Amino acid sequence: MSVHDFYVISPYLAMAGAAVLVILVDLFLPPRSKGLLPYVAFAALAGPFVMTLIQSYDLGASTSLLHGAGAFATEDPSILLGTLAVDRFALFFNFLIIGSVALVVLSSADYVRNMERFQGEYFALILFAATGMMLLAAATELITIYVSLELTTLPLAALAAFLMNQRSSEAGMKFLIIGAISSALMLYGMALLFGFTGSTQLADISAAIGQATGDTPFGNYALFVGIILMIAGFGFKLSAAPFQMWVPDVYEGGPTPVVGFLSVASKAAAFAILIRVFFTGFFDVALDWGILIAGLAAASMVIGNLVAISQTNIRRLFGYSTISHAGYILIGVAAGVKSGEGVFRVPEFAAIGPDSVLFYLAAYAAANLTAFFAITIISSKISSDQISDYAGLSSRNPVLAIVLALSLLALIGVPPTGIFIAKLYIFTAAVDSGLIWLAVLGVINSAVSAYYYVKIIRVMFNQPATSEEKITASPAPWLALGLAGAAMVFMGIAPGFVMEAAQEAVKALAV
Amino acid sequence: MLFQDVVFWLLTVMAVGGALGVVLVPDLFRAALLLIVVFMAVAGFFILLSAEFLAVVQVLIYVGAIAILIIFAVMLTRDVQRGNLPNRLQIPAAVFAALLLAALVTVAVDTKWDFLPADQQARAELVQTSAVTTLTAEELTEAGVTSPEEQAEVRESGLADLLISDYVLPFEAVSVLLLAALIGALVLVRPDPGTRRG
Amino acid sequence: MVEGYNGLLTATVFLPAAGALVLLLVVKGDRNVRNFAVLIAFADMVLSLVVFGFFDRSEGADRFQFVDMITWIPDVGLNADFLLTVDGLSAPMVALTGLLGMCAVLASWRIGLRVKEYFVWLLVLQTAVMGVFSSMDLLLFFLFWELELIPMFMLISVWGSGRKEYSAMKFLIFTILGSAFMLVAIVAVFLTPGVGTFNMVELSTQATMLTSAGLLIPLSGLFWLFFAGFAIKLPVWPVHTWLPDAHTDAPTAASVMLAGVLLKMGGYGLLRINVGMFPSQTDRFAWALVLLGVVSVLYGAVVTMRQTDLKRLIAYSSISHMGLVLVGIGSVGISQGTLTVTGLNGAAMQLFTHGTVTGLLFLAVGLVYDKTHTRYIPDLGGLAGRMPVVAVAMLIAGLASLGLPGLSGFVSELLVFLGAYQAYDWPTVLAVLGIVLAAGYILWMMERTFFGERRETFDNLTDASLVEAAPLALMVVTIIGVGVWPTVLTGVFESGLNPMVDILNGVINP
Amino acid sequence: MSFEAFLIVSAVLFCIGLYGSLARRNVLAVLMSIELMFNAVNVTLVAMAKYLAPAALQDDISSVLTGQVFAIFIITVAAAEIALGLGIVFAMYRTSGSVDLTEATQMRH
Amino acid sequence: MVSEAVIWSIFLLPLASFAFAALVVRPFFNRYSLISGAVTIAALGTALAFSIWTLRSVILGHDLDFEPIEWLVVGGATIEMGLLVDPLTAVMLVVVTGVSLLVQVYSLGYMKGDPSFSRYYAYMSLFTAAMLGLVLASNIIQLYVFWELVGVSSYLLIGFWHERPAAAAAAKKAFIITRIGDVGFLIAILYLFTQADTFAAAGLNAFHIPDIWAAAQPGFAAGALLGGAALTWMALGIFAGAAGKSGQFPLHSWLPDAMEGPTPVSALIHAATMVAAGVFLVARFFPLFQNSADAMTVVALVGAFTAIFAASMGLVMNDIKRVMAYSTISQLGYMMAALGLGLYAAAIFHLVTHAAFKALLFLGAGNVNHATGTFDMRYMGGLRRHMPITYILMLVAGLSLVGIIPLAGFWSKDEILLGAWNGNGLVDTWVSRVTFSALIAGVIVTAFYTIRMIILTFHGEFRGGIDKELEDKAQTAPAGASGHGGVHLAESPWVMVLPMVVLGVAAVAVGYLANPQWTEEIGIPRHWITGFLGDGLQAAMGAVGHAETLDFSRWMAGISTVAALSGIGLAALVYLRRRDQRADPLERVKPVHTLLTQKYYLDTLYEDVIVRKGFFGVIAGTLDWIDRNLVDGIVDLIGWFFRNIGIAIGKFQTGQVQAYATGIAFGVLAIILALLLA
Repeated sequence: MSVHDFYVISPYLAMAGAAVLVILVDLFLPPRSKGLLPYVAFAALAGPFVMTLIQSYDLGASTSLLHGAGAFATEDPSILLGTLAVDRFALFFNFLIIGSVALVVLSSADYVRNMERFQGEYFALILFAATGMMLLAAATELITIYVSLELTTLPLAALAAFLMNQRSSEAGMKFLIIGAISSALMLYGMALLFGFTGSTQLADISAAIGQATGDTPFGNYALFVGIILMIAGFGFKLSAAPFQMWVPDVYEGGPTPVVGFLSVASKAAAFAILIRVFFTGFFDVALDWGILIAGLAAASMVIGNLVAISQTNIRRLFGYSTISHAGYILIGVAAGVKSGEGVFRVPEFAAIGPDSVLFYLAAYAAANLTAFFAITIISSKISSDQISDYAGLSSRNPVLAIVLALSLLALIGVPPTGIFIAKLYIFTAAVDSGLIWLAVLGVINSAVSAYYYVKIIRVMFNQPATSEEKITASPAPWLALGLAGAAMVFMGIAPGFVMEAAQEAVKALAV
Repeated sequence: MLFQDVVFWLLTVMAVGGALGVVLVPDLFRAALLLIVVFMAVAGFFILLSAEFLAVVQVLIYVGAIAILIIFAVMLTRDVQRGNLPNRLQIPAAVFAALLLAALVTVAVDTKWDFLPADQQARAELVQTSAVTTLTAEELTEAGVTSPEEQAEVRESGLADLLISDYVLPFEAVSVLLLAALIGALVLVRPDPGTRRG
Repeated sequence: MVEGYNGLLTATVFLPAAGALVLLLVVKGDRNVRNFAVLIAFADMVLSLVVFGFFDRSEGADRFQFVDMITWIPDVGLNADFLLTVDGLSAPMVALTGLLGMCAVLASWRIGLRVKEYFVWLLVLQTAVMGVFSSMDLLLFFLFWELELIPMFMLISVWGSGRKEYSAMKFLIFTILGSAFMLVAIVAVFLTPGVGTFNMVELSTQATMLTSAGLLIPLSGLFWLFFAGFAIKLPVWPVHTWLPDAHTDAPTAASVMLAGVLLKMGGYGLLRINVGMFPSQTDRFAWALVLLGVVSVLYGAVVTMRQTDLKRLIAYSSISHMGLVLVGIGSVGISQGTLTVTGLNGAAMQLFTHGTVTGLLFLAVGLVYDKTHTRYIPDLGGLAGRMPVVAVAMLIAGLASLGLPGLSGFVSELLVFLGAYQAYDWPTVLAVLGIVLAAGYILWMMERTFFGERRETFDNLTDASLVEAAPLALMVVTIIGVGVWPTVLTGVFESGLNPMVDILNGVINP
Repeated sequence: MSFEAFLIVSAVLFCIGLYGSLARRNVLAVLMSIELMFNAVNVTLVAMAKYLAPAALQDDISSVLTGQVFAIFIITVAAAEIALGLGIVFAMYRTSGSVDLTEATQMRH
Repeated sequence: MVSEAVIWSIFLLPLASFAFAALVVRPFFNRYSLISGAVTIAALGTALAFSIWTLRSVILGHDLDFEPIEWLVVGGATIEMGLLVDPLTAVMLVVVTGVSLLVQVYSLGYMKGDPSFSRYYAYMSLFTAAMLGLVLASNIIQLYVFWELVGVSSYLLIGFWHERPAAAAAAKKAFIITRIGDVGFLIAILYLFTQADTFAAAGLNAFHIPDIWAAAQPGFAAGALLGGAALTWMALGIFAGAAGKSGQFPLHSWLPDAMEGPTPVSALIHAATMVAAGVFLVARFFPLFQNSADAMTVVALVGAFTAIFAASMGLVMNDIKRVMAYSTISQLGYMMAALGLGLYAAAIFHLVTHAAFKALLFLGAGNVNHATGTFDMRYMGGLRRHMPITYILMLVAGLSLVGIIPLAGFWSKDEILLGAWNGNGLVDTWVSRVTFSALIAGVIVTAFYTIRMIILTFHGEFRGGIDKELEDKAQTAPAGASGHGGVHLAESPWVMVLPMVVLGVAAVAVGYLANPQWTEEIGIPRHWITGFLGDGLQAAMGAVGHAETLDFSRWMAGISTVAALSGIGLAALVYLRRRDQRADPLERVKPVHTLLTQKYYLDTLYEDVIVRKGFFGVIAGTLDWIDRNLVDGIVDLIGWFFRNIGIAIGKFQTGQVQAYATGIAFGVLAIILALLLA
């Protein structure tokens, strides 16, 4: 590996290094000052962040930092070629993931205080998972994809089971087993793909798929089954129907900040790899999987929203809500494919689809994290997740109540919040690609979703408080809450910045 | 080729039989032992497929580590007497598995695979039985690898080289993964029940 | 075509929101909160009246005035502007919002529960409505449109009465569903080849931008999608059922705003978007609008007859009166001859007058409820002797709503009928029957509530205090003023509607 | 002993593993079944490496090893997975006193 | 030559006094409420003077058309407010202001001490102002505006004692029923606007009344813009409005109930303002009617039928004011019939005379009530000894109503009968024949109920008044009685008597404006008023020269006199010689009597059957049910449906992890299958 290669993977190394660092610090910190750990972790994130910043600066006009053979006569080609792409797409997600990790770490400050031991491990695991997610967003080779996928799944499973109580370990177990089974399916799919195309690199794969011309869907049985099995694997991470059933349980059982992290960062990474693989790898058969994705989107929205209506546990409710949001985002993915004119109906790439997906992910991250941070603060005080116990929150801590209400409204898609623009953007994309039925279904679903989100607001503001005890928190969670909320509103009022970033990122896919 | 065929079928019987045993026998302990049989069979397959190195790894890691771990776990959780009972999902599980099998077999049979050209067989053989570095030029020439640069290429290529060259990134990633998994497991088997909050 | 930054509208729209923020963070103590809210509302009323008063209604003046324009979302696939401006159609609406906002705040004097929060929501609501009436960018328009939901939801579900939560949720779901359809339409309009803008000024001044070539959704589809959103708000039979519940269970001020301005958003949208941007479709489907309008008029009026709850009665009467708006818009379906602005102007006038009239009705009813603690008509009676001021206000409002000349209601109804009769004579005749029914239920209500023998329990009721009488007076003056000198409004409306009518005439007889 | 034969055998193994992971109560049995599935995938990969022509055959002979590399990674990850899995099983056993999946249904609907 | 400002002020003065009374006196100086009375009377006095001035300058033939003011210009609609001063207007002005003034003076005494004295005068001024505006209007919409204002002020006045349920109900009834008629009027206006373009093409304004006249004339330069069926329907629409206000047959039932208002109000309504408005409206648009024989026929027949029909009900009423009310309806029937037969001038003339004696009658009734505290004639009797002046005045008025030569009523009614007999080719002869016979019959009935009323009230001996009535029907509140409870048999104070005297003079003298043979001595030409009005009509129709007037026919005079006398004789026979003072001899003819007392069961039909049961019960009930259960129910159902779908899906979430895995496997297979089949 040349120095250049180390520079290329430096954000990921830095992230992993941060994890190790936290553990080491944890070893030497005296028990009473364990409270510093979240701040250490937060500080350690400076490493990956700075490296990503530098890279995005260096990237300049070129599409990827990796030098192909003969890129520069002077340097020998990078040995990372084929396994990794350091382009705007990857960097967009690096920023997104690092940002959410930072907030999650901050928000956990109070939360971990109630654990006697292993606070260091808690943060380390989060950072490891983040490493996996960043890699996932950048990976361009099946083995790398698989490994980084597992690198995100396993630490999260450990974190889900972290609380060592019945629900938590049950959640971890469910996450692990479903993860294992779906990754086994995905592996078989990858194997078939590899067998047919003779390579594990997306570039070669897409080249090989170009030749596949049969009358079966995707032109070939191996591709057909292989791609669908891979969708199953990704679908687990996307929490899209019909691979979504684990979601509510894990959300209900796992530690709240972890669940927030899971619902935002891991979903983002999953969408990153989905877009990367399907748009750069499988684009020649896009017309076949496009409609399939559309179907998944519809199913996810409907199931998520309808079941959420009758939920009484707020985290479980968010589990279903995240399913429905996966549905909305999938609309954008499906909208990335336009069926071109002509006899052969070759697919056309509609950049607005992925654009909207990336913007939505950012907006969703902000809104959902805000909600989860608020829930974290609340649940660590009232130690309950029953919506009915949120009664009278507006009197117990008005600001908190208002922020939570805002984030709920944001999740409905009420202006002026990021998701309003994002939804508009995604439905625009859908209509643009002729998926009007999907857009209509989407808007109707968001109308329905208003019902259960507003139900929570109603409980918080209308019903009398059960206890007068004020709800308080230390600065760190407040900071996290404030930052996330600010981002949420900012993207609604001035979405231009993030939108442009997203568009730049999607340009890098260069389909 | 007769001998190999016989071995193949033998292994097949071992593998499938063992696998069925794993998922069917009521006694969890026996199931675990049968699992080892399957692992061995798979190792046998690897040898048949001229992947001796993998076979070794298989035996070491799976039989030596994983299976033993599982057996310990079986002991520790003391659930042996409860055994390995089926749940209510048998029928759907069987149906779905059967359907998937049908699909996969169709794939295996109906796909037009792009086979390795005959003239390359020998070289591939050499490279895969990753003992290439020790071979002499004569042996290589016998195997049809005549030109020196070809010989050099074949000599250099080996699993280990790949792992630190083309696949260095997943290699590093997997090391991180192992570390993470280690830490996770460590945390989870910790003695104190920790906090009860959810 | 429209640019510059005047700033007046920005102030008018965002003053209440800013006030709400200050209220939330700074002001302490219920008394101060009230006074501050009144101050803000008054200032905003003045601003809105300035907008209306200084609107240049002379010949050849710009159609759109007081432009506040800056780029909001830069040109990245979804370019939108922050564009506030008023034309003849929206200026009176802004004024109306200012007036009713003031009344609503004054009418909330007796609120004792969570005062600060209450006024915050009320002021935010006013910003939202102001924004709807003065934003000329579809995206911004939609933004304000949605923004109005939550304050109203909270007002109903916290400070309401009866099945308040059910009603609030019903209101919310209905409106969101409607705006969902609208959103799709907006997107489709934006994506139409050759459009690529949310700018309503361009869209409505060059309505030919939307020709059926290369549309993602056929024009008729767009028309009906928009219509769905506005019809629910207006509301039109049969999607009216949220309205009686919401009006009945809302607190007085909320009812005033709801009936006074929120319903108007629907009519305004119909005029601004359906008529303004889809002239051909409006012409094509005018008959359907008239049909729905007539049904709403008669159905609403007849059902009103059966109501025994004062607020519910007024609510149903609103359905009937909003039906007239549709009938007025339907006057564009004129088959021969050239369309005149009469009917549309009537519709616009009806929006304004109904706003004031119903506002006044709800104010009066609110007072009755405050004093007697009942809205059940059979329990009331003979109040006129004890509370003459309220009675007079109620009577004037009632007479106005049954279209008595000299009061604002007459002008709008007359114009609607004049315009609509040319296009659809028999339906219009049916609609005219609606005013007889109106006389029926209004007078019946007056008789049972204020006349006849008085129960002993009401013998020591007190009449409206000064604070309570102030909004009544404000509304009464408006009603009589508009009724006696309607040109003050019609002139302005005409300046906004004439361009639309010109385009329409181009469509009707090419 | 053709390529398809290997593929079919591995498919059979895979599906048996799937069945087991769906139909067994004991979480350890499920883990074992999952291992079966991974092994099946490995067999497939290695068979492909042996019989099928890699895309980059001409310019890089070592690409015939890709399948084996893949298999190695799978084996390693599987090891990590099982380790963590057992950890979770212990946690679960400690908190609920059972490794029966049909009893681990605290959270539902 | 009278100036525009003066004419405007005829209308504006009462309006101002209304504003003053309502906005200044009532809220702030209610203690000195007498001010408002004074102000009103002053205003009306001035208005009367101005009206007479106007009349004079009309007679002198000054050119009195003024530029109208633009009130509202929207698109094609140009709505103006202007003055239309022709003989009809002039005459009406005098009548309205005159009668109103006298009534106001009378009210000073009658309403003395009423707590809402100034409110009363405010309403009265508004009422008069509205009527004057109506008379002066030169634009049909302007006319409609004041038309409605008349309606609403009558609503206010009828319901003046609003704490009385009966009063409130009557007010509501009056307003709604007249409103029903107004729909016709409004539709006529709407139709006019559809013709706006053609009007404009001919240089006319579709709302300007003279333009409408012109447009309806066959001889019009641009050809008749209005004609044929359209014209007929328009005329009928206008007539519907008129029928509502003037209580013509199907829409008459509100008028008797309107007695719930204070008596002077009734006097004003019945004599000069409200009900006169209907006749005035038809007269105003007479040029239209004249060009549609069908419309004329309808008007004539409705009028004739109403005349006899209402009179018949007048026979049996016990409430003195109700008797007068029905007599009003029937007299209005005479006028309508006259108009229908084309006897424009005669109709107006009768309107004038009727205004005089009917006002007088009502004021007399007011006096009687003042004395006895009741309106029920069964508790009166023998009052002529106690209140002779009232007796005489009422006798004069009554005979004038009956049409006894030489009183005013005779001359006007005679004109009508004569015209009806002759007919004038505007309608088929059978129509005029039918009408004539109805009217003659009407004369007899009129004579009968008038004399019955006089006798029951003033002859025989006193039957106890309100006190007796109360103990008879032992109820707490005096139903239908004014606030003047208690019996004190005496003549009313001079404020009340004086106006009556004036009216009495009028009731005798007004007739001499018309066609008695021996009037040269007085210096008034024969047929002066009819000629005057007729010329006005001629001018309106764009024709020149004088309208020919009917010659006085002794035969006709004789016939009508005979009819009247026979009625009188019959009544005297029956009522002077009855044994039981209490019983009404007519009750012997039981079925007829009940039918009449039940008003032919029309009120029952309207209120109970049609409105309550039919409309409110069935139609409104059904719709309301639909709204509650269907429209609303569906909405709730949808919500319920989705919630349960969600719960159903949730049931799959058994919590067992392998179920989820199965879900995944199922998903994969389902997708494969779907794509294979697709």
